[in-house]
Amino acid sequence: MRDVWSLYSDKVMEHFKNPRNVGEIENPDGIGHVGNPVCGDIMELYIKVNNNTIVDARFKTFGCGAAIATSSMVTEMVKGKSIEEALEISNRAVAEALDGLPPIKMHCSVLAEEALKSAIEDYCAKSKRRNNECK
Amino acid sequence: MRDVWSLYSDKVMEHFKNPRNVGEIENPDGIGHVGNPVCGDIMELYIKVNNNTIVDARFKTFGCGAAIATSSMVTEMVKGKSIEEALEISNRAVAEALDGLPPIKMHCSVLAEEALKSAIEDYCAKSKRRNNECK
Amino acid sequence: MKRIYLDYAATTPIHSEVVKAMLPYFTEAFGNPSSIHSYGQEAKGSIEEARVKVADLIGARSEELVFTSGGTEADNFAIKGIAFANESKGNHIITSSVEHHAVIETCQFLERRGFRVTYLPVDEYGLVDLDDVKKAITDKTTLISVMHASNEMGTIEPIAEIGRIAKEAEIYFHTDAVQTVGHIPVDVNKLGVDLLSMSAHKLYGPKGVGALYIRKGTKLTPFIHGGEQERRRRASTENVPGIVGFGKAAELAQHEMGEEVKRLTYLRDQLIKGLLERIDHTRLNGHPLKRLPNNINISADFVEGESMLLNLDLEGICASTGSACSSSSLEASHVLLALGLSHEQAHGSLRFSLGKWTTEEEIERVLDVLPRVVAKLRAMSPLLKSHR
Amino acid sequence: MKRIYLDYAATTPIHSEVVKAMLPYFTEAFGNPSSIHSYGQEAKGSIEEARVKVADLIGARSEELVFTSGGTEADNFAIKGIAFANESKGNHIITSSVEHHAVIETCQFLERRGFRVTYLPVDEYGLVDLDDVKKAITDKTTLISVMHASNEMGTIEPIAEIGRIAKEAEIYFHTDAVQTVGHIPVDVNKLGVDLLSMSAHKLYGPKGVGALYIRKGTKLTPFIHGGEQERRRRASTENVPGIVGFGKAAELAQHEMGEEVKRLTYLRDQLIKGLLERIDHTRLNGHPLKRLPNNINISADFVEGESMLLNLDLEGICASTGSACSSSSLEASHVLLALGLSHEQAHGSLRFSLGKWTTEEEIERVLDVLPRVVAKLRAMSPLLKSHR
Ligand SMILES: Cc1ncc(COP(=O)(O)O)c(C=O)c1O
Ligand SMILES: Cc1ncc(COP(=O)(O)O)c(C=O)c1O
Repeated sequence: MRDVWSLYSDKVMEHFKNPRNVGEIENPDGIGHVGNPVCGDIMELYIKVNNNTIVDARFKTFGCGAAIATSSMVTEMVKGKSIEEALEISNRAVAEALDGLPPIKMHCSVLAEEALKSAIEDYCAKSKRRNNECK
Repeated sequence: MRDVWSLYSDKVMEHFKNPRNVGEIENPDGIGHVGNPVCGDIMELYIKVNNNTIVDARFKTFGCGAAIATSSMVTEMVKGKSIEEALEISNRAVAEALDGLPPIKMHCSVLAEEALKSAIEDYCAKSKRRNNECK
Repeated sequence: MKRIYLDYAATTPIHSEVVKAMLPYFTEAFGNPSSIHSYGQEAKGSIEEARVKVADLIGARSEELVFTSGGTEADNFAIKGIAFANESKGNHIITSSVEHHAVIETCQFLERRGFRVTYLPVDEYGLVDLDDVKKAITDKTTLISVMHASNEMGTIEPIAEIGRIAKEAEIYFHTDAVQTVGHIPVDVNKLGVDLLSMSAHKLYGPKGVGALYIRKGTKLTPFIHGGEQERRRRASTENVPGIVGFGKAAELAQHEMGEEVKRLTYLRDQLIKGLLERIDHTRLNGHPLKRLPNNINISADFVEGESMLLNLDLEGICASTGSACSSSSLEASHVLLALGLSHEQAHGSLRFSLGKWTTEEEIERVLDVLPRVVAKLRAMSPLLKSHR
Repeated sequence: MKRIYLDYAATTPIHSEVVKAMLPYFTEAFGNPSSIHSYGQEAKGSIEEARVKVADLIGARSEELVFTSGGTEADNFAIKGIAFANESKGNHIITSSVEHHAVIETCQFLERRGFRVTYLPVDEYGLVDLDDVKKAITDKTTLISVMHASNEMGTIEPIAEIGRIAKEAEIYFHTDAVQTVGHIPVDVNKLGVDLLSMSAHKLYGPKGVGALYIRKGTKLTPFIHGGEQERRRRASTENVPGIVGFGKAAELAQHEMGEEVKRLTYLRDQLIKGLLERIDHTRLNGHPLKRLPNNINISADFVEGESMLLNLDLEGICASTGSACSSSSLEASHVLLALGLSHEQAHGSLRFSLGKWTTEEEIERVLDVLPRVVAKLRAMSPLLKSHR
């Protein structure tokens, strides 16, 4: 019975139990920092970019089970993707990759998308300053 | 369990099951007619008086269990009493003689008292007309 | 003496399978559905399963169902909820004069708070007239509430027709279906209702649990405030065993209804025919055909209802004077008076309501006992004399 | 894995003797208490016996007790009932900022309908200040409602003192005693309350039944309209098995309370002490002494509550973030914010609530598991870093 009606899918619970890519990246190429304490979810996403490809992604998250699982999932999804491809990752895609989220937790996937976008923006801003390309 | 909480006392039920003095008296010395259809209780009380003593009493009642039991009881109580003694019978006395009535049914004992008073009044009115005594 | 229970409209015994379904939720699976941990999620799952079953029984979607503590709360919720939420549009409510007290007294409460209520009359069979409904509508009307079938006299109202009128006038429409759900087919879309009240203990489920169907998009103020339960529409820790029992009862009703309607209609008509034949000066109250399959309501002239009831009880037969709720009241049934009965007749009514365990032998026994009871009481009735 | 249930404040398993007491009322003794016949009178008797037992537990007379569908309905009934019935006197209500949602949201409903509500602040331990109560009173105040003890942080409020203030000012006084009845001594006269809310499922009774104590002479509008039940104060067919179960639970609580208070207070203090010792940056929420014997509420900095809960659940430990009702909400607990906690701290709270079947081994296990869980979550917390 638990399984049918439990708050979270098995996939969410699996990522929650064993989150991938926890931690920081030293000298990251981009950092995304989103969320706020009022809502109870804060995400930090770090990316390492090489030749327009995200070669590493890590996160630190304060938040509920869904926040941790979406953080973990989004870092898995972006690794190996180009910046353009990464920008295509929607919150729905993250949620779907986790076999869905309960409606009241969909905002966590939004947060994950925003964290990623924010990290990429940070990377682009830095790139521009270093006079590199970034669309 | 039934006994403790049942709507009516055993005594009420006993009088309800086997009401005493049901019927009319031919050529009664007094008739009391009280109650009304709106409330759902109508009582008719007949008395036969001899030498200022009530020698017989009968009733006809349309009404609930308590109405029937109080009618039965009041006819029992008046038999053999003088007019003065009969006028002393209060609704409480009728209810007590029945080992009590539920609060929502106390009005039935009031009706029984009124029926008795009304029958006695009727007797007195007739007596006066026949120039007999009646206090 | 084996007692004969013919008061199924007051309440039904619980089906043994319903009790069986409930039991685990008292003990192992006792969690609070709002809790995140496994006990909580287990309980949550079970109430969602029950919601689907009850919704299926009335052709609704499960999201449109809110569990309540019974039919009365559902009625209060529907009527106050619509009245309060739509106050800016208007303050007028239309209902009928034969509703259950749960509807009537709720309307009276609203009248004391400034609302206006029209109580539609009924014909001699208890039917609301469609023209009356149309004529009662004003531009301030926000709700029409007419019961599906009367708990007292068993008449089934023209709900689908009223539903069409309400829809056309864009007025919310509520029906108290406490006596019909599980007993005759009920489909919220065919009936065209926006709100529909139910109660589990009328269909072999537990007491203390009911539901309100609320059509998606209906503007309704919550009635019991205070938490996130039931999609914020009804606060309080859910009565998990009760809800599970309701679900099971709904499931069973859906399977058994077809056969039961036939069986009970036959027994009902046996009893009606027999009583009218064997007791003179007796009338059937309510509509002879547009009638609940399990309801018999008769008035025996010259005798009073409670005294018949008590005599029947002494013979092991449990019936009612119409509405269990008003059995302690001095007033004659407002429903029977609305049919045009005199006070004496209304006070002399008796309701037999049949159910799953009613047998032909039981009907025979009533046909044997009641004539004797009426004769005994008539012998002491002052009304009979004045009638002669 | 044997699960460890430490969420008794959300709901309790039913005592096996309570289930046993209820069972006959599902089957043989299924009557509707309003029915005149023997089934009805049997049921009626059983609820009156239960009423005496529940009344005894709080030092009340049984006529002063109305059964409801739970604590939330009791709160709604008390507050709306007083507000509506005494509107001619005034439209001002005083309550606290740490009440259960059942009180807060009911007050908010009334605010939308033109009433004024003062939400008293609390000190860092969650205590209401008596001077604040006095200052809040105006000549329009008709009700003060302050909870007996907090379901979240366990603080016990100075109810008797507030009762004296209310009495002197001739203002009705209600307390939500859902968390205290059956757990610590409650006496309506010593507390000086006019209205008091209870819920059976918090004291090893069934879900879906509660009660409101209403002092004789209190002017109160009914909440659920529609029938003669409960002396016309609460309509609807009574939840007979539920009420019988509540009665039994009350009886058992009265016997067992003395010992349980001692046993649980000891276990509670073991758990508090152990957690504060083993996990740094942790605080106890609520008052250290004026506190429910079974409540532990802590905030562990840098980590979020639900993620702790889920990790505990994976280890078979069932706890809560404070209030089961708001566990699906994004907002931090209004209660913890009222104590002055930051949003991070409020989001990082955890409640353990102990009960009849809690053992010392279970406490040990929490003391073993929770530090590991916190360490794991802190390792992924962005707050800890910024804190360093
Ligand atoms: C038509 C109708 N409406 C409402 C109710 C009230 O239901 P409940 O007793 O579950 O509150 C009843 C029965 O009592 C009923 O027959
Ligand atoms: C303090 C308090 N008040 C009210 C309630 C509501 O009680 P119920 O769930 O029975 O409606 C609860 C528990 O949920 C509570 O802890």
